[in-house]
Amino acid sequence: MPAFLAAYDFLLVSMVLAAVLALSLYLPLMAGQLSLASPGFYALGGYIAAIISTKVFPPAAGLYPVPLVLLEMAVAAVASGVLGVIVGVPALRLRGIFLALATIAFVEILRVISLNLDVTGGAIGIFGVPQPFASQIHYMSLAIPLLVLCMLFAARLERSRTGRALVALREDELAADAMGVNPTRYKVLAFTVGAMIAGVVGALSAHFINTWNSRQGTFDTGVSLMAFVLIGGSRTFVGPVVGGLVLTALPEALRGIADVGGLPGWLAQFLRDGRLIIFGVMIALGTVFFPHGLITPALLERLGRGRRHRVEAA
Amino acid sequence: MSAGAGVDVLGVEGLTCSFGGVIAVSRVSFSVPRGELFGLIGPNGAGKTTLFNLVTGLTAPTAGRLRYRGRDITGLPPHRIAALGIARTFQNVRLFGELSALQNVMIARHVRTKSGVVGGVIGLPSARAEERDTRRRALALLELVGLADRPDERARNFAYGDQRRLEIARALALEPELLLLDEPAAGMNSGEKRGLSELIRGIRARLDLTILLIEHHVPLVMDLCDRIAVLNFGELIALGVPAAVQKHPAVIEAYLGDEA
Amino acid sequence: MSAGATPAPLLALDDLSIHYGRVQALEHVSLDVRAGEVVTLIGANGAGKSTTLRSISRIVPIHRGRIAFDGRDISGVRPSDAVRMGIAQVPEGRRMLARQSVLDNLLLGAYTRSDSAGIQADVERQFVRFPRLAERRRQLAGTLSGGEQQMLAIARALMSRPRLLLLDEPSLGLAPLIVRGIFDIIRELHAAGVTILLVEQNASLALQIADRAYVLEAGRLTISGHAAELLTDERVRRAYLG
Amino acid sequence: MSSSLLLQQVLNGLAIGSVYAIFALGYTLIFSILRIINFTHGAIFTLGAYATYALTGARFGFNGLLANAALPLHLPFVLALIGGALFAAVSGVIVERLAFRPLRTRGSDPLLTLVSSLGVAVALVNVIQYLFGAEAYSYPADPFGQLPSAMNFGTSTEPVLVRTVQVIIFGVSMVVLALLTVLMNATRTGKALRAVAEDTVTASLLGINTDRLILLTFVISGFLGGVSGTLIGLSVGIAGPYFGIAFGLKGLAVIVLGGLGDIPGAVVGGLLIGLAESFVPAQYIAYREAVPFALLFVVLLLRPQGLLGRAVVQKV
Amino acid sequence: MSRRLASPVTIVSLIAVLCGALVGHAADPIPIGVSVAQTGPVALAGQEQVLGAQIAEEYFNKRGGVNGRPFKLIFQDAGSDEATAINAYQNQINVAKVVAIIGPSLSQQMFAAGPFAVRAKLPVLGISTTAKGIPQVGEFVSRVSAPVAIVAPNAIKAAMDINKNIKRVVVLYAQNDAFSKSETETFQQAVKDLHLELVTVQTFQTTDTDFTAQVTNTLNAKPDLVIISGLQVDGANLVKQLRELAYKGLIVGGNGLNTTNIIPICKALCDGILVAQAYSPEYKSKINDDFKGIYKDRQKKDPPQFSAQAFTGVQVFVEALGALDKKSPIAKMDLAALRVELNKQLIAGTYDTPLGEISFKASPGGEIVQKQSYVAQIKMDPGGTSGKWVYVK
Repeated sequence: MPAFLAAYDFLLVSMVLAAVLALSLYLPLMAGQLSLASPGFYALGGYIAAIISTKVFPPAAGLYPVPLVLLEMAVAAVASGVLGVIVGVPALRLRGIFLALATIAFVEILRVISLNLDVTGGAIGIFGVPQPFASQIHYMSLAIPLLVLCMLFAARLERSRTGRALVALREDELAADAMGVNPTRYKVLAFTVGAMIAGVVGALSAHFINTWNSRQGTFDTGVSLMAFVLIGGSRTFVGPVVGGLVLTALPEALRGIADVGGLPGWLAQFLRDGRLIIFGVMIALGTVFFPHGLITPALLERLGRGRRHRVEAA
Repeated sequence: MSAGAGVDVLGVEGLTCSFGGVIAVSRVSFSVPRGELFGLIGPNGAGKTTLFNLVTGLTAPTAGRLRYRGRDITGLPPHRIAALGIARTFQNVRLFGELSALQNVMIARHVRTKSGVVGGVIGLPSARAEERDTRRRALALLELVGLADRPDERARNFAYGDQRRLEIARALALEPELLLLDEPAAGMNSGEKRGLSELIRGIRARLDLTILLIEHHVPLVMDLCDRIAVLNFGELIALGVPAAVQKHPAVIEAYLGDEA
Repeated sequence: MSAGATPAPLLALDDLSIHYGRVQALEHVSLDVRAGEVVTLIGANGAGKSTTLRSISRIVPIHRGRIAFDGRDISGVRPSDAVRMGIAQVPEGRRMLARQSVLDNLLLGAYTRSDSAGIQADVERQFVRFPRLAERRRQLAGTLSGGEQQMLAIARALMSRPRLLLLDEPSLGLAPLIVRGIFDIIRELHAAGVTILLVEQNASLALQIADRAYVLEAGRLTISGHAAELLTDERVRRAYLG
Repeated sequence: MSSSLLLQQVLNGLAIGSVYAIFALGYTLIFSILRIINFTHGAIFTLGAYATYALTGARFGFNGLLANAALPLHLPFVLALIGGALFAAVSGVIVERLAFRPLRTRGSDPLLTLVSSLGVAVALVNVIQYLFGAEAYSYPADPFGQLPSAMNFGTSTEPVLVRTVQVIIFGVSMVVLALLTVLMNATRTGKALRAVAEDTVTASLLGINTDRLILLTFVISGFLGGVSGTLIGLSVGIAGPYFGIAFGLKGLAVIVLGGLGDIPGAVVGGLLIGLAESFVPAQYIAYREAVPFALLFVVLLLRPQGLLGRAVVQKV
Repeated sequence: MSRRLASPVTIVSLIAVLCGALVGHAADPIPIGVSVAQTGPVALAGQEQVLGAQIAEEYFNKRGGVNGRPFKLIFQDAGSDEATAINAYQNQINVAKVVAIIGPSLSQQMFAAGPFAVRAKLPVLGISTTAKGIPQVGEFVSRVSAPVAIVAPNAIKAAMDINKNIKRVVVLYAQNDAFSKSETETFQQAVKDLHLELVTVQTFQTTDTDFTAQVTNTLNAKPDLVIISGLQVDGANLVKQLRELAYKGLIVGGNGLNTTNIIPICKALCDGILVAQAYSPEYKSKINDDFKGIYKDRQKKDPPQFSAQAFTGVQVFVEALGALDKKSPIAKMDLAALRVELNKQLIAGTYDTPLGEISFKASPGGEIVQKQSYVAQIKMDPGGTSGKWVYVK
């Protein structure tokens, strides 16, 4: 598969990062909160990494040290977490579409700020972000553990006291409140953890795409993430992961199909130029034919029937 | 069922609540001593559920005070009130429909457990032990209400009557001292209703509970309750033992219609 | 109210079953209402009374059985067509269009009709029947008192000139005096020949006004018969009359 | 600040705001009935502008499947505008059938409808690009040829100029608002629409065919989208397939500010945001773009029902 | 297909498709990649670039291609965002196995995708990437799009020649556009260097359509000269609104306004804009006349700068390949060596293009050295539907 890896290393890593980012949106949604704030924290994390790696530890010859990348990711997590609490406490009093709108506003405000600050480089952004790896595929050594960690986190969370509290809020906030779950506390918690994940992905992404600017992490990103989660399935953490992987690959897959020989010229041309038409239509169809997303808890139950019982009985 | 040191479990003092000019509960006062099974009846729309919402903090009163074991709980948020030991069921059944019966009950152990995000996710020994304990207690409660055979069934798939019993199990998971039941017999057939009466009597005795009960099914209330309060148009129009209340002219007028 | 030789009832539910998700709301319910009758459906909260009415108005899907109106199977029609065919419902909780005026609520009641002169005349007729509404014709429906809202709900339903009127808990949350007024109106409608299916928690009131009654318990019909007989039926008395 | 400058800024604000308002009217109409945000509105708006362009008989550009194509007719501008709006209305119907109704009949999560409408919006924008390319177009001839390009609301020594086309847009948005108000409040259909908006079940019980009225809502919203697309296209040219999408985000701020689903609110929200933008001091102009969203954030926190909206009481 | 199977099948088929994409191409013509924005908001520029490149493909292949061997352009949409540009690059490099890439359209995209070319060691040529720092991305990244450093002051000087009394200057720029942001810095520096008074700087967004606030602020500052750095549609609308609201003074437009695409927007009001040009249709040379001729034939108007730059990009690679082939036959080189040698040859050469004579700096490698720079003034026809860029200096 070396040729495949060479051609699609970037795409594969993007898919993994998209899956992680989708989880950042999924976490607040676990508590029933549709927040489109993730792109804002993603942007923040990216700027933090870009600034640290180009200005604080200016690149020397050779590869950029991986421990510094990890440091940046940690800083991004902390900064996003703090900002998450600051934004989350007032914003999470809002419900439903109003929360989504407030978080869209938050992302837009961040974007305008980043256009105007010197340190973020305005529209040009920050470029020449140094590379910690010789090849793109090596980003997997950070991206995969990150995804696994986040998935493990989500999986364990779903079966813990905290996770139950979040899901209870999603199912019926009022009843959960009456059963002793503090809604504000758990909503802010989920929002903040989501923010931290988004920040970490942003930090890694700044290296991964070599540059960072105000076009990263905008409303459009939020829309994509929402599609990842809802098309993938919003009732289990596996859904957003699959949604992120599949929907990130989809436009490129259409490009790939066009390159496969043997197609009539007009069709190949349409697959290339019209791939976003197909993408849009597939998203719309996805909502109709997979109203609960591609991956549902019921599907997982069927796939893993029995195993779960044994584990739980232990 | 001793009255204890004389401190009532619940004290309602001049409680008033209005929504946009409509008075739902008007200057209602009563107190419930420890261990009592206290019935609340009245026509639909009389303010019974609003009273429950006030006691559990879901609705803020316009005036008046609420005391729980002598402590002023007026204005506390619902989760704080729940943590103090007041649990409830809902008139329209508000289970977490997509979750299993077991999970529904386990959620209500929230205030009696304490493992945090990190402990739960990493699986610290203390958290694991707590999780096992939560599961064990939840299963025991399902057993108590007679649903132990289907712990993994999704709540919304249960029959109406079973959903009501599941809701009771969930409320009990909170280990409440005061239990508020809002029309627990609604949607049940006569057999189920009899079973429910037994259940309510049983849990009161076994768990040393004080119970506030809203119920439409008059025979059930008369049969079960120590005392009954009658609400009409938000006002408390009668309060006393079942036999007395049943004969109260205002009650007959308001609740049973102009039969006379 | 002699049924005489009238063969087909105006409304017939035949082995009707309805479930919400996997929860059964109605099981094998069969009942009928003949033209000119007042039939009441009594039972505890959650017994499935409202579901029955909602199924007749076609706003909940049916999973088994059929509904015939005037001999025609209406199981598959839209709610708006049910109204057009002559089924009007006064829903539980009155469901005012709170942000529209009393007059507009009435006019919307006649939405299926296009005879503007007739509609106008009917509006005036309702105002005669309910003078309180006439005084408040420009007021927003949301600002009316509970009793006035119930009157408006009934008047609104009558505006479609229904052949069958479904009344869901008309006494809900109303003072006894007002309930008495509402039931007087139901009696008047009955006298005027309107066919009525009445769902009521206040069993004794309902039984006093109805010709026949059905008792619904946990989604199943348990007792049926002439209202006067049920009023003295020991089982009914114990269960619903206290 | 001189009084003429103040007047200028107020008029600027109203001018910008009326563009937002006219965009938002069709947007908020759908929300008022269905309680969902229709992200296809921007794309329908764009379609309307393109359709009008085509109906005037103008030629498309060098790119896309229909490069250099033109319709064999030359409608006068006003007719083309109506035709374009009708085309947009039909598009609205198709969108409702494909993206909204299937989900509604299944009783799907409203969020899903949001995603579905986003998918359709992406597809529509790219269809436009696929057919007509990405270039900017503008209508061949000014439809109000003899009018000056700007009107003076000040004195000859201290002119306060407003672009004529913006005065027209302001006028049209007021007329549209008035017509919508009449439609919603004084006609049988409007009352039925309001009934559907307030309570779909009750509306059905009154014999209102709710599906048909929802379709009608899409027709009206699409028509309004088409009219506003053409008018704004007249003001600033049709800036390519993303023309309408660019208004979408700000449109959101507008309709929330006015109270989601509140029709006069959309106009008030639009004008307010326009005014707020125009009063940003010259030296802070770089932050102007953030103003609507800062306003949105603050309003949401203080008054989530919007400035004109009513609070919704939640029933326990 | 059952619901249960649907999603696994979807995933498997996606993977199959990705693998299928690897079926190699072993075409005889020399593949040169063109990855510009064919979708997304930047497609307006991208489609002009595609046109220019296609003209070049036909034109040079008709003249024998690379010493008799034809070349072909492989188009892979770079979209309007960074990730798509990188994906397009990866496809060009690894699947289409091109010798060199032209594009992407945006500077930000080049910052993202350029390093991939550097790592893969193949030459890439920016054709519309004007932000500062592009050649610094790395050894294999060059550009034919001039970073306006020379052009900008010239345009201001041209304005000062027309109106000797210019003192007060207002600068406006699109703050969310990298090109405009870079350009305005040059303009602002030039204004200071020429001892003019910069009275206010106003910003807007490329997505803006209403500029009345900026126009009011501009008019309040009572300028003698207004300098605009923006893209086509926003720039043209700004000009239009300035004029409609009675701004009478001179306007200098940046390179973004150097396209006939502004004419449908500002129409007669475009008249008199001084444009700093990296390309002028008026430039007299054989190659430009040829290019302009073909373009006009097809599109009935003068070629825009983006098309000319794309044409130039293709030309530079073709000529460099030809020169390299003469030194050592490229048919005998393996792809990796060819790419490296091509880059060396590219930087070493001098090219007579529609943009004028260009060559590349050795340091930073790949920065364009453009002999000609142009300042033109737009002269609109009386009808206001077409106009000409009249060469000023």
